[in-house]
Amino acid sequence: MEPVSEFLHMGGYALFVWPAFAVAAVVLTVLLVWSIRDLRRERDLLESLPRRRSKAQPAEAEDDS
Amino acid sequence: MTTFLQIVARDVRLAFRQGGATMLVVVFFVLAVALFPLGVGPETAVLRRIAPGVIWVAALLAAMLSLDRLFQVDFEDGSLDQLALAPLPLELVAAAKCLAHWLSTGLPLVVISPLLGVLLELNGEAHAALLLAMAAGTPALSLVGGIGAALTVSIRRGGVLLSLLVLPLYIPVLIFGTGAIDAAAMGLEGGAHLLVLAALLAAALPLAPWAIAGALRLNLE
Amino acid sequence: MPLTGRNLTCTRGDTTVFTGLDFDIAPGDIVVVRGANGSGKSSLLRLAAGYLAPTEGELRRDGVPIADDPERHRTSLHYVGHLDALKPALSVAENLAFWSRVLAPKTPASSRLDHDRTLDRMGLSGLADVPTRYLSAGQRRRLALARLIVCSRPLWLLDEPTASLDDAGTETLLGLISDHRSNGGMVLAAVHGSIAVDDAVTIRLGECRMDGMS
Amino acid sequence: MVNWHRLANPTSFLKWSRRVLPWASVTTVILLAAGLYLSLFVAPPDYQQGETVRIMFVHVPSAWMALFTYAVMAGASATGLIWKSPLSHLTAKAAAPIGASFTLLALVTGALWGQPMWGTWWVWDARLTSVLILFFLYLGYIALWEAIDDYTRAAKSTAILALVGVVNIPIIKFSVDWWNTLHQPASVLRMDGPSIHPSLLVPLLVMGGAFTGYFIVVLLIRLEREILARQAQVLRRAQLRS
Repeated sequence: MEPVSEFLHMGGYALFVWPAFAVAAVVLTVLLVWSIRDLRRERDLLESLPRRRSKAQPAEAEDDS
Repeated sequence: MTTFLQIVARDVRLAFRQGGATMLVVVFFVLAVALFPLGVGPETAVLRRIAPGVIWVAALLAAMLSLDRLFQVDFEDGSLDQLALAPLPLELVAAAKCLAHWLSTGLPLVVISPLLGVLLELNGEAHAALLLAMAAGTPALSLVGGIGAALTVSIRRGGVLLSLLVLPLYIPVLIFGTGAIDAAAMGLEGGAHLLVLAALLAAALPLAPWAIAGALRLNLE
Repeated sequence: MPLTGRNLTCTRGDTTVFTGLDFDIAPGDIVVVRGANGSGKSSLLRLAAGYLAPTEGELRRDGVPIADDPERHRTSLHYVGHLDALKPALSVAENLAFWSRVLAPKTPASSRLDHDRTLDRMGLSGLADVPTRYLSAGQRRRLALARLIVCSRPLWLLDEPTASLDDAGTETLLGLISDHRSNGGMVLAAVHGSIAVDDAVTIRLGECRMDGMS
Repeated sequence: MVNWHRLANPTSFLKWSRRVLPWASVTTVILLAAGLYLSLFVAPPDYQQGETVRIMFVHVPSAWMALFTYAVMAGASATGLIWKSPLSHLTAKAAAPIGASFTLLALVTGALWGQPMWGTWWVWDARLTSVLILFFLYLGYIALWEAIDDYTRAAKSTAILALVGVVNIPIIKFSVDWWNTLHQPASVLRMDGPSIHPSLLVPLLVMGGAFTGYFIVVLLIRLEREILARQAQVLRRAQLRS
C-alpha cells in the first residue's frame, strides 16, 4: 500500500479519525465566518445610522460607561 | 422575625387557599409516576429497579411547575416593591419565599412519596430511605429553583427558560437522592448519600438567597 | 429626617431620563412633581425610594448619603406606585393585616378594631371580610393607600395617588396628607393635573436629554 | 504598559483590539499548522487504541477550552458586577457561543473517539456526561441573554447566572464522577491520563495553544460586534426619543 493511501487508511480507523478533524474544521470555521459576517453587518448598520452627534463633534463616539 | 414568618404564612395560605398550586403539583407528581408502568411495563423487577430515579425525576419536574410563579406574581402586582421596603433584608425575603414554596410544594411531595413507592413496588426497607432522601433533597430544589425564578421574573412565559436554567443545577440532588434510595434498596446503608444531600442543602442555604436577592434587585429598578 | 437630592442624573436602560436635578424636602413639606408622560416622574420617585441608584449625583437623608445606610432609608418611607400590591385571594382585612405586620413588625400588633377604624377612614367600612378580587379599582386603590396609616413612616412617595380615585377618595387622601404633614411628615408626589394643595413646591421635569452609552 | 482602566472604555478597547487581532491570527495559524502536522504525522499511534488516539488532539483541547471559556465568562461577569463595566458583560456575552461550540466539538469528537472502543456512539462516561451538562449550561446562558430585552438587566442577570453556574460546575462534576463509578467500572479508555508519553503531549499542547489563539481571535471579533451592536442600539433609542 503506497504511503499516501496507507496514511489515509489510518490503520483501519479512517472512519473515525478523519470525521473528527473534519467536524473540528467545520465547527470552528463556521463560527469564525459567522462572527466575521456578523461584525461586518454591524459595522455597515452603524455607518448607515445617521450619526447626529458626529456632525456636531468628530466621529469619536462619546462614552461615559 | 415576624416579618419572615408573615411572608411564609401568607404564601402558604395563598398556595392552599387558591386550591390550585399545591393540589395540582401533587396530582401531577402522582400522575407522572403512574405513567411509567404503563410505558415501561408492569414487571416488578423492572419497576423496582427504576423506581428511585422515576420518583426523583417526577419530583424535580413537579417542583419546577410551580416555580415560575414564585416571584412573578409578586413582581406583577407590586408586592415585590413593598417587600423591598420591609425591615427584612431582601435575602431573607427570598429565603422566606423559598421556604413557603417548599412547604406548599416540596413537603406534599415528601408526604405522598411512600404511596408512589408502593405504586412502583419499591421493596420495604427502601421506603424509609425514600422519605429521608425526599425530605433532605426537596428543600434544595426550592432554593436553587428560586434562583431561576428570580432570573426569569420579568420574562413573559419564562417557564421553559426557567427549566433550561435550573434542571442542570438539579442534577447533583437527583444523583444523590436516587443513590440514597438505591443503597437502601440493596440493603446497604444510605447514610452517606443523605449526608451529601444535607451538604448540598447547606451550600444552597446561603448562596441561593444571595443570588435571588441580586436578581430581584435588578428587576426592581 | 429631610431628604435632599444634589445634581441627580437618572438613566433608564439607554436613555438619560433627567439630569442635574436638585431638590430638598424638609419635615412638613410637600413637593409635587409635574411633567409630560415619560419625562421621568416615576423614575424620580423610584430613585427617591432607593429602588434605582442615580448614575450621577447623590441622595441624602438627614445629611447621610442613602448608599451608606440603605436599610435605614428604605424602612422609613412609603412608596405607593401604580400597582396596589394586593392579593385577590385574600380578604381586605387579611391584606391590610399582612402589610401592617410586615412593614411595622415592632409596633404592637394593631387589633382588628384598629384595622376596622382604618377601613372606615378610607371609606371601605364593612368590606373587611370581602375577598379583594371583588373590589373595584377605586376601592383597591383606597386599600393600598390604607397602608400609609397602618404603618407610620415619615416619607411618603406617591406616584399619581389620585389615579382611579373618585372625588370622595381624593378628599380622603388630601386629609391623610395634611394630617401627615402636620405631624412633621414629608410627601413627594407625582401628579397629573391639579392637586388642591396651595403651599406645594413644584419640580417640573422637562424634555429628557439624550446621552451616550450607559 | 496597558492602562486597564482606559481599556475598560469600549472605544479605546476597539483601537487596541484592532492592533492585536492580526498578530493573534497569525500566531493561531502557525500553531494550528504545527499542531496538525505533529498530530497527524509525527505522533506515533497508541499501542492500544491505534490511530484513533489522534482524535485526542482535537477532543482534549476542545474540552479544555469549553471549561476555560466558562471560566472567562464567570470572571468577566464577576468584574462586570463588581466594577460595573459594560465591557466585561459584553466579553462574557461574546465568549458564550465560542464556549458552546467548543463543548459541542468536545461531545462529537468524544463520541467519535469512543466509538471504536465501546461500539456505540454515546457512552454515559463521566467526562462526556459532564461536558453534555456544560453544554446545557451554555445554552441556558445564551437563552437568558436573548430572553431579556433591556440590556442592563440582561447583562446583570446573565452575570448572576454565570456565577451560579461556575459554582455548580465542580459540584456537578463531582456528583457525575461519583455516579459514574457506581454504575460502570472505570472506563478502560484513558481520555487524557496525566502520564501521557511526551510524543503525544507535545502535539496536545501545541493544539491547545492553537485553540487558545483561535479563542482569542474569535472573542475579539465577537466582542467588537457586541460593542458596535450596543452602540447602534443606543443610537436607535436616542433617535426614537428625540
